[in-house]
Amino acid sequence: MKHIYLDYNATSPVRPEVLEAMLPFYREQFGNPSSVHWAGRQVGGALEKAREQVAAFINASPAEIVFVSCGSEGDNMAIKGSLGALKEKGNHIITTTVEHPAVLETCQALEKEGFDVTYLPVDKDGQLNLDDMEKAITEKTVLISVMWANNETGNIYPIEEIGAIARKYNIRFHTDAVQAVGKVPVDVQKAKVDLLVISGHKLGAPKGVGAIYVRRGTRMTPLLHGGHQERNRRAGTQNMAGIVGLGLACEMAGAEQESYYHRVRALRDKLEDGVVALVPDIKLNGTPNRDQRLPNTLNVSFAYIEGESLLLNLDMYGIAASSGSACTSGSLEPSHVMGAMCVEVTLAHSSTRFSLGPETVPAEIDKVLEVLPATVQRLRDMSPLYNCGRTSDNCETCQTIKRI
Amino acid sequence: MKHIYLDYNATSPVRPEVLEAMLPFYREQFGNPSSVHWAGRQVGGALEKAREQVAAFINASPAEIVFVSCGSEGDNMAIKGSLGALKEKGNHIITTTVEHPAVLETCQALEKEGFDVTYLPVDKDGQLNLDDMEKAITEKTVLISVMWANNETGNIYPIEEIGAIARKYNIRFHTDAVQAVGKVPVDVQKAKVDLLVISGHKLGAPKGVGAIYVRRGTRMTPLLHGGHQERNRRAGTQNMAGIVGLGLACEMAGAEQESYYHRVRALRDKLEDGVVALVPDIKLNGTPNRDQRLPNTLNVSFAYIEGESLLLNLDMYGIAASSGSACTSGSLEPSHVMGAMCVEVTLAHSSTRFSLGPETVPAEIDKVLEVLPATVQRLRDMSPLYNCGRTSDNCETCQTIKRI
Amino acid sequence: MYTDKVMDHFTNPRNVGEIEDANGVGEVGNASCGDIMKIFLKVEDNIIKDVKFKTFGCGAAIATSSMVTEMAIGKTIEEALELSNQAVAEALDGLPAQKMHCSNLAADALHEAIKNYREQNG
Amino acid sequence: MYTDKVMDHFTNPRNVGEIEDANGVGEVGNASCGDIMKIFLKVEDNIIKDVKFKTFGCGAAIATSSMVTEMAIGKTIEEALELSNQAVAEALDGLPAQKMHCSNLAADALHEAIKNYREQNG
Ligand SMILES: Cc1ncc(COP(=O)(O)O)c(C=O)c1O
Ligand SMILES: Cc1ncc(COP(=O)(O)O)c(C=O)c1O
Repeated sequence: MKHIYLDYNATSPVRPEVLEAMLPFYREQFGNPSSVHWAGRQVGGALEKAREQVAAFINASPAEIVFVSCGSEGDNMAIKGSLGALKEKGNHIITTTVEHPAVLETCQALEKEGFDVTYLPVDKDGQLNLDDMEKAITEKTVLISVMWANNETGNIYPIEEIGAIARKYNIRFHTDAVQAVGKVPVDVQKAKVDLLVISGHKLGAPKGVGAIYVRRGTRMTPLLHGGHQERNRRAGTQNMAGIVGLGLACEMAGAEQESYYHRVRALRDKLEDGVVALVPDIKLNGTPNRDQRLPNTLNVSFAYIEGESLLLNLDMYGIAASSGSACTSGSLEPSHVMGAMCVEVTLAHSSTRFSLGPETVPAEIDKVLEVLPATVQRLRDMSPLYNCGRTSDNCETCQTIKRI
Repeated sequence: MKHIYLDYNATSPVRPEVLEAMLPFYREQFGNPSSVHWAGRQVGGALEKAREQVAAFINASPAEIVFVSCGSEGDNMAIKGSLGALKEKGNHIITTTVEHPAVLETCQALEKEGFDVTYLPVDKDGQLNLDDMEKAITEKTVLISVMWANNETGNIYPIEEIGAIARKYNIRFHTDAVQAVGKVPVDVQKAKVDLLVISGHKLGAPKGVGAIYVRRGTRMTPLLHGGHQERNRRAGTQNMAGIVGLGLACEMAGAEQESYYHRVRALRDKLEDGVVALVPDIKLNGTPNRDQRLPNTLNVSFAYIEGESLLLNLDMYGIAASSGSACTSGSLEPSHVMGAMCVEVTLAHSSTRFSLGPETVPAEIDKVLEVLPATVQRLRDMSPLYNCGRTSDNCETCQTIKRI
Repeated sequence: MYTDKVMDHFTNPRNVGEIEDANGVGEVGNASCGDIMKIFLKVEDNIIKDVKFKTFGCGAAIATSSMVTEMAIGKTIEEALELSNQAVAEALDGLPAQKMHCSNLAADALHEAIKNYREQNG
Repeated sequence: MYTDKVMDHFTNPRNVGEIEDANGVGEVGNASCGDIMKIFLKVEDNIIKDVKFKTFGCGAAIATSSMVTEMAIGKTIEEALELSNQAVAEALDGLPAQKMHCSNLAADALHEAIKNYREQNG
């Protein structure tokens, strides 16, 4: 059976060129870049080259790039490091209800330590109201953290406008750009962000490496204390192969960004149009305005059926997608993003994300559209909720699936 | 010129078998282990197999192993996570003056937050006095953190005895075993440790992966908040290739540990004897009892000359070693370990570490012994301190190079 | 994640559907947990002659529903009341730990249906 | 890390040693910083006829010492006093940032030696 991978927002294969570039750093050039001898010198240049590649990709300078181990570490570092350094100034963070757990759980942990957090709501399409944001700002606000694009819905947030608000009030601005980079243009100057996080494995570099952009002059307490690596910003021997891979992946993603956008968007639109046409009783999750969504992401709920069983059925055809169902979330609750959008609870359990990638081809989309309608129908025929006139739970109940 | 790598305590090449085992996880088996579909299921087994391999290596159970990104992260997590979870119980940590910066700087950061830290002194050979440790224990002591073996001197600390003291007073015990694993037997049950940290790149796995053993029932606050990976202990998509590599490296190191010990110790002893015989005016750093030192480590100071220039001279012969000199430390001070042992300051600047590895061969040791005496002499002839009757700075001055 | 038996029952669930003239119906679970199981019984002479199910839920929910119908058919209602969620999970060669709690409710649904039968047929 | 010029002066330092009948000697640095540079001068008719050095220190310290001796020879003491640490670093095609502070003291040592010469021969 042919595999059809439509879960690029979860992770992506390493690009062949990237793997090629990484290989020498495991054995021939295995040195520690902190060493003064040949083994260290052999790799120092590669480390700095990767830093330049990442910097160029997001319009930063190399000295503003710190390599970390993953997107989650970057988000933790951005938030805890900022709050630690800005303690004297204030203790209030503004973020949103739809952030990745790496941001949300970090904020919740900080609340336990006495920090104040405002979680901005979103509307039913998952969009923010920037007036809410401005109103939430107080004298104590030291950090605004809003993701560039949402991993579940693909919604793209108005980062430039938020950056302008943050500047206006002189508040530090962090954005989790893990899902945005490579898919839409990302420019830290235009967006006026102070901290921006990327993760290697979402853009063709390996798992276990990421980077954080730290605008010059942005004081941070370290998340990892120890050695002097990364200009004292992040201790730990650098993951040379991963870093070299991330550098090249950024360079390639930058060069291909426009062609990627058009190619993958055409495929996603074809899938979206097909699903809407072929499957009744569905709900699109996220903004209907496709220009405001990542070009590769489609999130749709299939009424009356549960997400995991749909995924497993698709999996039997080799189709890999993901779900907001509690059964796949690792927690006991369905997706907090669906909750924040006040998606009715059974629909939240059935929310299904298809996320396309650079290796996706039209025949794969055709296959999904061939298989999906009957699969959904088969599960509906098995469902006690289908065709029984039962009304769905109202939005009161749906509150229970919100985490915040 | 042939390269002679004698800096295995800094980092080591990835073992060929380990690299081989890692490769499939970059492209063919690139899935995210949290995914329910084929791409996720393909890798879930490998993740758990690696966990078993690491666990078996240190006599733990798989559920007690948490994968992290490096030794530094493990140390930060062990200490901050313990102090966070045990806040109600107390605020006092006992550690030593010779820990790795990942422990020392973490403790110093915690001091700023109001925690109390006792840094136990060492004697001139770098050894601890366990009476001091027992005396330092107070009602408020919640954590003892002592490294299993020191990265600079190779001194092995009496972990089993410290474990017994910690148990007696019901205090949690963390050990940084980054330099110990693979070189000497490490058994978490015998040693009665609660937390133990290892780093992949010191034992033939790649940079960018490590593990922490967390004894069952040990409460910890997370260092990285976010997703549900690693049973909620460490957020972030797992570095599959790195983890698979770490698992195999542990298995291999476990199987070869005894033969490794004898082989590398014979070579180190040959080097040590040779240096003592051939170079006058030297000082061995660390315990003279070779049984209490890692089998692969020799740290020696060459009076009157500075470490970096010696390293660079050795480097011209392809010999890679490392130094406690300020010039190579990334900070402006010479090694804090030399300072803690009250090594006279110029000797601290000249301390030179040779650390051997599994790929070291006798001819390489011969070559070092051939080159070293003349190289040292050449630098001495250039030194204003040599043959001038100048007395060295006394131990009052040497205090200034201690960080604590 | 799932055993072969679970996947077999999930992909080819036995006894899916409703019984028009059921004389016992039971339902457990709720939508917020993501699992609803509904069991239909046809009891004659104290023996379960027919049993069907409808389930909204994950793979484990569907597989346990299917398995419980197979295990119940032909049993007396007293025997069927002995059937536990644990026994269903074992018959499927086990379930992942996190599924034991939420999705392993099929025996409960069966018991609810029997209760309903008894109420109706006092 | 180091430029080719630094490595050249480090591996083949010029004018290493002492001058027996030096008429100016200067020393800067101290052991705790890891750098000590000592410069010996032979000044005749206000011209630096010979200059030698001894240095305890890192690669940069040795290379700057060597370079400063080359730059000083033949200069008048006034010219030599114009020589700056910066000029020495530039003559070596630059030094790593972290070395500029501690290890780039050779011109200072030269100036100390000149001062000493002037005191002796005031
Ligand atoms: C004793 C000790 N602890 C911790 C570390 C840190 O390990 P890593 O570089 O993997 O963060 C090292 C290595 O430098 C070490 O030698
Ligand atoms: C928006 C967003 N932020 C952060 C992360 C965390 O990235 P990582 O898995 O590399 O820690 C992810 C990926 O899961 C993500 O989608």
